[in-house]
Amino acid sequence: MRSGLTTESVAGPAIDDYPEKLLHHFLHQMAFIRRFEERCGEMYTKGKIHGFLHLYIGEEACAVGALNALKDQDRVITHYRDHGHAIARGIDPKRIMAELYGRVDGTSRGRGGSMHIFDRKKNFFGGHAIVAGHMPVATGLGLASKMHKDDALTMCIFGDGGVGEGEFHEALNLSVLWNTPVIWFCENNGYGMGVKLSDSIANDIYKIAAAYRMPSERCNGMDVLAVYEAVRAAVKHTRSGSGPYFVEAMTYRYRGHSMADPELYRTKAEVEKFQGRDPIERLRHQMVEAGLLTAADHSELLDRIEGEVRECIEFADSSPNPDISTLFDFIIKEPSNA
Amino acid sequence: MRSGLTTESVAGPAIDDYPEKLLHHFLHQMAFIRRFEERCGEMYTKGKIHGFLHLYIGEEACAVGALNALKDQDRVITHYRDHGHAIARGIDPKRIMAELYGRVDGTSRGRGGSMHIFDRKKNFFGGHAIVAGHMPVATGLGLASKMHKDDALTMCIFGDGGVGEGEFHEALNLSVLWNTPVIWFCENNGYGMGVKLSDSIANDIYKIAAAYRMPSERCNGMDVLAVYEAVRAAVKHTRSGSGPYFVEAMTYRYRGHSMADPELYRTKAEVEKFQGRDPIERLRHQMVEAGLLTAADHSELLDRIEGEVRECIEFADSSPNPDISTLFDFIIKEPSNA
Amino acid sequence: MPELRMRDALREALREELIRDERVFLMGEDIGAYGGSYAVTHGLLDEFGEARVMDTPISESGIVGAGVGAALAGLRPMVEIMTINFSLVAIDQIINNASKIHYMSGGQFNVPLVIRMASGGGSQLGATHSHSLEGMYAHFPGLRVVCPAFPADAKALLKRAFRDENPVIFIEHTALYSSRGEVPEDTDLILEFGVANTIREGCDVTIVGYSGSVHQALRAAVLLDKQEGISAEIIDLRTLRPLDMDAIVESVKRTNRAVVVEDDWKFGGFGGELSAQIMERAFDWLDAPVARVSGKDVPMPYNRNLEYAALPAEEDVVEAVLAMQ
Amino acid sequence: MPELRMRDALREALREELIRDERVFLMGEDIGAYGGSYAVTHGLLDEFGEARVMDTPISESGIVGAGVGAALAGLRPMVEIMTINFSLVAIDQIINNASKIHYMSGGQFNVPLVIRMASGGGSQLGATHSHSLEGMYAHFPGLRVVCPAFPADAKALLKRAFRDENPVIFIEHTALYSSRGEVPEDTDLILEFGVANTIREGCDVTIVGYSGSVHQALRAAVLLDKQEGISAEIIDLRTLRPLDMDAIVESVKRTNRAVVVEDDWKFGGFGGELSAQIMERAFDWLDAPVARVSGKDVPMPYNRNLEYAALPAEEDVVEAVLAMQ
Ligand SMILES: Cc1ncc(C[n+]2csc(CCOP(=O)(O)OP(=O)(O)O)c2C)c(N)n1
Ligand SMILES: Cc1ncc(C[n+]2csc(CCOP(=O)(O)OP(=O)(O)O)c2C)c(N)n1
Ligand SMILES: [Mg+2]
Ligand SMILES: [Mg+2]
Repeated sequence: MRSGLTTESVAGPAIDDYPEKLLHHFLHQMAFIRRFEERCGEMYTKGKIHGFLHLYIGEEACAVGALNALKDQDRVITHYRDHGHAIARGIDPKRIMAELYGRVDGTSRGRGGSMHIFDRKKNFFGGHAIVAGHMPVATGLGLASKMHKDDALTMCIFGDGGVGEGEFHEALNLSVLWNTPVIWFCENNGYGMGVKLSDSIANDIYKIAAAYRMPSERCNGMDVLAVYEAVRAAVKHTRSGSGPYFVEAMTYRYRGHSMADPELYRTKAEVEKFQGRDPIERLRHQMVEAGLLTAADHSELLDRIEGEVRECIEFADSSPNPDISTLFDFIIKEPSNA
Repeated sequence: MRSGLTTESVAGPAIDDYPEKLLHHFLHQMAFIRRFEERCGEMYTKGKIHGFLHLYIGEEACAVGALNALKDQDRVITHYRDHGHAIARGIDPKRIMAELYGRVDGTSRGRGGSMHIFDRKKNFFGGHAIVAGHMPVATGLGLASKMHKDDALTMCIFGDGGVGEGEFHEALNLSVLWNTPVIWFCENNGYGMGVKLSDSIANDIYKIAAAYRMPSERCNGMDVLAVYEAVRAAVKHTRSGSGPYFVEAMTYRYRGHSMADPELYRTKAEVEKFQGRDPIERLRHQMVEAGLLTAADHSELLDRIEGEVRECIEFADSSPNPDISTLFDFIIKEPSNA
Repeated sequence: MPELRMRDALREALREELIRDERVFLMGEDIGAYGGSYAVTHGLLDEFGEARVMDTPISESGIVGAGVGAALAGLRPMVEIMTINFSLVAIDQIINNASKIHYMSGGQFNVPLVIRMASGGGSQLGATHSHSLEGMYAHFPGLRVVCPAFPADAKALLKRAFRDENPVIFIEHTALYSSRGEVPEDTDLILEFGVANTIREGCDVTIVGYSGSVHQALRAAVLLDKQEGISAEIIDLRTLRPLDMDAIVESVKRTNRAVVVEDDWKFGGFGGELSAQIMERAFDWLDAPVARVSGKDVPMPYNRNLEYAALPAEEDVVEAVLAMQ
Repeated sequence: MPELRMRDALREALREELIRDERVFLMGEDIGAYGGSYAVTHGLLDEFGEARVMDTPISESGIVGAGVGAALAGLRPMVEIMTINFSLVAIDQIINNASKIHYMSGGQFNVPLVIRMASGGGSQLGATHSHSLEGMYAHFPGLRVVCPAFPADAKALLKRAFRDENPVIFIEHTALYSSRGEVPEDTDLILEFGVANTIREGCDVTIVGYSGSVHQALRAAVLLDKQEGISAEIIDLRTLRPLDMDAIVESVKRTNRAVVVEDDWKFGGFGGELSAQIMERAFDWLDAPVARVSGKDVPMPYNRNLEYAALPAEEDVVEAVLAMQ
C-alpha cells in the first residue's frame, strides 16, 4: 500500500517558534521566485528567452525551506528546473535572468541557458538537464568533503521522475556505502512531464530510499516551515558525520512542465485544488494571523519585488550577446602546471 | 542491521516429501555440472578453451533447484556464469562444450563462447556478459508473455554484483509497474569478482528488492531442496498472474571468479568452510540416510557421469571450426516479408 | 497527394503499422497521456489503448532493454527515446544487446526493434540537448540507421523499419517535424533501406547530405545556381547503414567534385567516412579534395548567435563549393 | 634504462602521481583487493590504503559520476573502467557531464578526471567484450583521448593526464599489457598531448597507427623492407584528441602515400577522419588514395580463426601498401 503525508494542510510547525526576520525572509524569497518565474514566462512568450523553460511556480516552499537550512560552504547541485534553487541560494537574480537571455553577464556567460545555472562562488554546481545524471556527481561531491574532511555537506535536488533512472539507485547506494555527507532532496510534484508518479515508480519514494539503510523522511512541500524543519534534521544528521539522509517533499507545479506543455494529462480542477494549498499564501496567512504582517506590509513587499524583478529584466536586456569570436572558449581548460 | 539466512546447514525441507526419481535427477544434474565444470577447467589449461571461463562449482544447487521448478514453455535468461544453468535447463551438454571450444556444433556455432550460451528450442535466451544488462531484457520477455497471454513465465538469473548496476533498479521497478511474470533469481555467492557483498550493496539484497513491493525471499542456495521450494513458491505466485517475485539464494563459488583470478581477496579457510556445506554432498548424504542411495549406486553414478562428460569433450574435439567464409553470417537477418 | 507535416507522416506510419500487425506496440516516455514530446504519437493512446501505446517511466535503459526482450519473444516493439541525447543512458542496450544477440546466438535469435529518436540542434537547448549522434550509431554492425529528410520518405522508411528483422535506429530531426511535403496515400508503400535519392540533378558538384543537412544542401544549390551558375547535384542518403555508396560514386564520377554536409561535429564524424570512401572509390575522378561542411567542434552553446555559428549553414556549403573551383 | 612491461609502467605512473599529489586517488572495480583485473593497480591498495585506492561496486555510471563530482570539488580522481566495453553504461556521465561542464558553466568549473580503460580484441572474449571504441570518444569536444603503444609513452602520458585540467580518456590495449620496453627512471618525465612520434623513418609510404595497431605497422614495415624493398615511415599518434595532424601531413608530403591502421571497425571509424584530413591537406601530394586497414565490420566472433580474420594483421598492411605501388 502507498501511504504517507500528502500536501494537504496538515498542521505544520507553529510560526511563533521562528525569528520574525527569518519568516519575512522566507516570504520575500518565495514571493520573489514566484514573480521572477511569472515574468520569465512572459519574456519567453515575447521571444526574449528561448529553448526549454521550466517554471517553478507552486514549488517555492521547497527551494526556500531547503536551501535556507544550509551554510555557505555547503554544496548544492540540482536538475534543470533550477531558477528557484539558484535564487534561494542567493545567486544574483540579474545574472540568472541574463543567462536565460543568453547574454555575457549571465551566470554561464550565456553558454548554459535556463537548464544549466552554475555559480562557483555560491557553491552551486549546476543546473543539470539529463534526468538523474547529476545524482552520482552529488555522491562524488560528498566523497570529496569526506576526503578533505571539510565541513561542507552536499544537497542534491531532483524530481520524482528522476527516481525511475538507474543512476538514482547507483548514487544512493554509493552514498551510503561510502558514508558521504549528502542530503538527497526529492521534489515530488506528482509528475514527470505528463507521467503520474504511480505510473513511474512502484512504491513511495521515501520508502525506496529507506531500503538503502539511510534515514528517509517525507514532508509537506507546500509548507516552507515543514520543509525547513525536515532539512534541518537532515543537516544535523549529515553534518555530524552519520552519512546521507533522504527527504521527499510533496509539492505541485502549477504551470506546464515546460512552456511547450499542452497539459493534456491533468485537469484544471486538479491544478486548482493544489493552488488552494499555495505555500506563499499559507505563510502570508500565518504571519497575518500572528500579527507579523499587515496588508500594507504585504503590498509594499509585492511592490518591492516587482521593482527587483524589473531590474533583472532591464539588466538582461542591456547585456550584450557573446561575441562570435569567443565560440571556442571554455571547451578545454589549459593545464595550470604542465 | 544486515540479517537473514546464511548458507549454514539450517534444517531444509525433508527429503521424504519428494519422489525418489526427482531426487536422483537432482543428484545426477548437480554431480554432472560439477564434473563438467572441472573438466572445462582442465580443457582451458590445455588450451582447448579460451577467453573468459567462469566455473559454477559450488553453486550447483541453485541452477538445479531453480530450473527444475520451471516448465518447458518458460523462458530463462542468465548472466555469463551460465554453464550450470544451460545444463540444468536440459541443453545438450555436448553442444555447450562445443561452444566453449568455438566449434560449428556449438550452441551458437562457435560465435558466442562460454559467456554467451543460447538455445532457442529450450527457451534459453542467453548467456549475457554485461553485468545486469540482461535484466531489462527479462522484463521485456515478461511483458511479451503478458501481451501474448501465453502461460510462460521468465526467470532471470544474476549475481549479487549485478545489484550495484542501475539496470537492476530499472528492471525491477518496471517489472512491478507492468505486473510482468518474471522471477528474479539472485545467486548471491558473496563476491562480485573480488569485491565483498558488504562493499557493494548497502543492505540485504532481498530487502532492497522488497522495496519495489514484490514478494522477496531468501533461501539456502547450498540446499537444492530449499532452492526448489523457494522457486516453486515464486512460480505459483507468478504464474497465477500476481506479478514478479524475487528469490535470493545464498551460495558460494569454490573456484576463482574466472580462470585468471589470483584469489587474493579471500582465504583458503573461508573456501574450505563453504566446501564443508557442499550441496552435492548434502543431498547424497540425505539420500543415503533415507536409504535411497547405496555406495555402489553412487560410484556407478559418478562413473556414468565421467563417461557422459568424456563424450562432450570428444564431441567438441571432433567438431570443426567455422569456415572463414562464414565470417559475415548472422550480422543482419534478412527481412522475412520485405 | 495530401501535404503533411513530418510529424503527421510519422504518425500515419505508426497508425498503419499498429493496424497492420498486431505484434506492433509502442513504448516511450510521454508518448501517451502527454501526446508525445514532439506530438508524433498524439492521439494513438486513445485509438489503440494502453496495452499498445505504453507511457513509461524515465528509464531509457530499462525500456530499450524491455524492447529487446519483447522483440526476442516475437513482438514488434517500437521504443521512442524522447531525444537522441538520452540514448546515451541506453546505449549499452542498443550496442551490447540489440545489435549483437543475432550474431552471438549464431543466428538463433534476432531483435526486430524500432528505436525512434529526435536528433539535432538549432533550438537553443544547450550542450546536453543538441546532439546529432546518428553517425555514431552507424558505426555499429548489426544496426540499421535511418535518417529521412522529407515526410514521404519518413513514412515509407518507418513502415519499412517495422518489417525489418533487425534493430533499426530511426532518426527524426527536431527542426523538420513541422516541415511539410506531399505524402502518397498508398498504405502499402515502403522504401527499401540503402537506396539514396538524387533529389536534384547537376553536373558541377555532388553535395551529399542526410536528415536536416539535405535542406541546407538544397538552399545552397539554389544560391549556387543563381549567383554562380554552378549546377549542383544533391544526394539524400536516407539511410546511413546500409549506405548507398554506389549512388555517390556514380555521381562524383560525373561531377568530379564532392561536398559532404552534416550537422554533427566534423572531427570523427560520419562525414569522414563518406569523404574517405569517395576518395577510395573515385580518386582519379576528383578534381579537388572532398570537402566536409559540418558543425563546429564545440559543445552546443545556448546563446542564439553562438549556436547559429556552431551549426552548418547554406552559406558554408556555397563557400566550400566555390573553394573547389 | 630498466625494461618494464606496459602494466608495470602504468603502475609506476600511478604510484608516482599518488605520491606527488595528495589530491590524486583511484577508484574502480577490483583495483584493490583483487589486484586489478589486468594487475595494473596491483599492490597500490597496500601501499596507499583504502582512502586513496577504492574498490567500488559494479556501478560504472555511479563511479564515473562520482569521479566528476570529486574533480569538481578539487580532487584529482582516476576512475578505472575495467574495460572500454563497460564504459557504454557510463558514457552519459562522460559525454553529458565530464566533457561539457566546463563549457556549460562558462568556464567556472572544470573536470580534471582521468578515466582509464582497457580496450581491444584478440583474446577470444566475444562480441560484447572486444570493442575498440577510442575513436568514438575522440569525436567529443571537451575530452582528451590518449592511446599509448609503448610502456615509456604510457607512463609519461599517464603522468601528463593527472596534470590536465580536463577529462582524459586513457586507453590501454589489453594485448599490450605484457609487452616490454625501456622506461626512463626520471619521475618528472611527462609527454605533451598532441605530439605524434615518428617511430620509423621511411620515404615510400606513411603508415599511421595508434595503440595496438602501431605494432602491426612495425611488423609490416619489416616485411615491406625485406620482401619488397619498400621503406615505410611509421607515425604513432599517441593521442587521438588532440591530434597531431601536422606530423602526418608533413610525412605524407614526402612519401606521397598513406595507410591508416586501426583495430576498430572501418565503417564510421576514426580511420575515416584521418583519411579525410590527409586528403584535405595533402591532396596534390597523394599518388594514391589513402588506404584504411581496419577490423572487419562484424561483431567480434568468439572462435579463434574467425576472430583472427576479423582483426587487421601485418599482412593486410603489406597488401594495402603493395596495392598502392
Ligand atoms: C535521461 C533523460 N530522459 C528524459 C529527459 C526528458 N525530460 C526532461 S524533464 C523530464 C521529467 C522529469 O520529471 P521530474 O524528475 O519529476 O522533475 P520535474 O520536471 O517534475 O520537476 C523528462 C522526461 C531528460 N532530460 N533526460
Ligand atoms: C557492466 C559490467 N561491468 C563489469 C564487468 C566485469 N565483470 C564481469 S563479472 C563481474 C562480477 C560479477 O559478480 P556477480 O554479479 O556477483 O556474479 P558472479 O561472478 O559472482 O557469479 C564483473 C565485475 C562486466 N562484465 N560488465
Ligand atoms: Mg516531477
Ligand atoms: Mg557474486
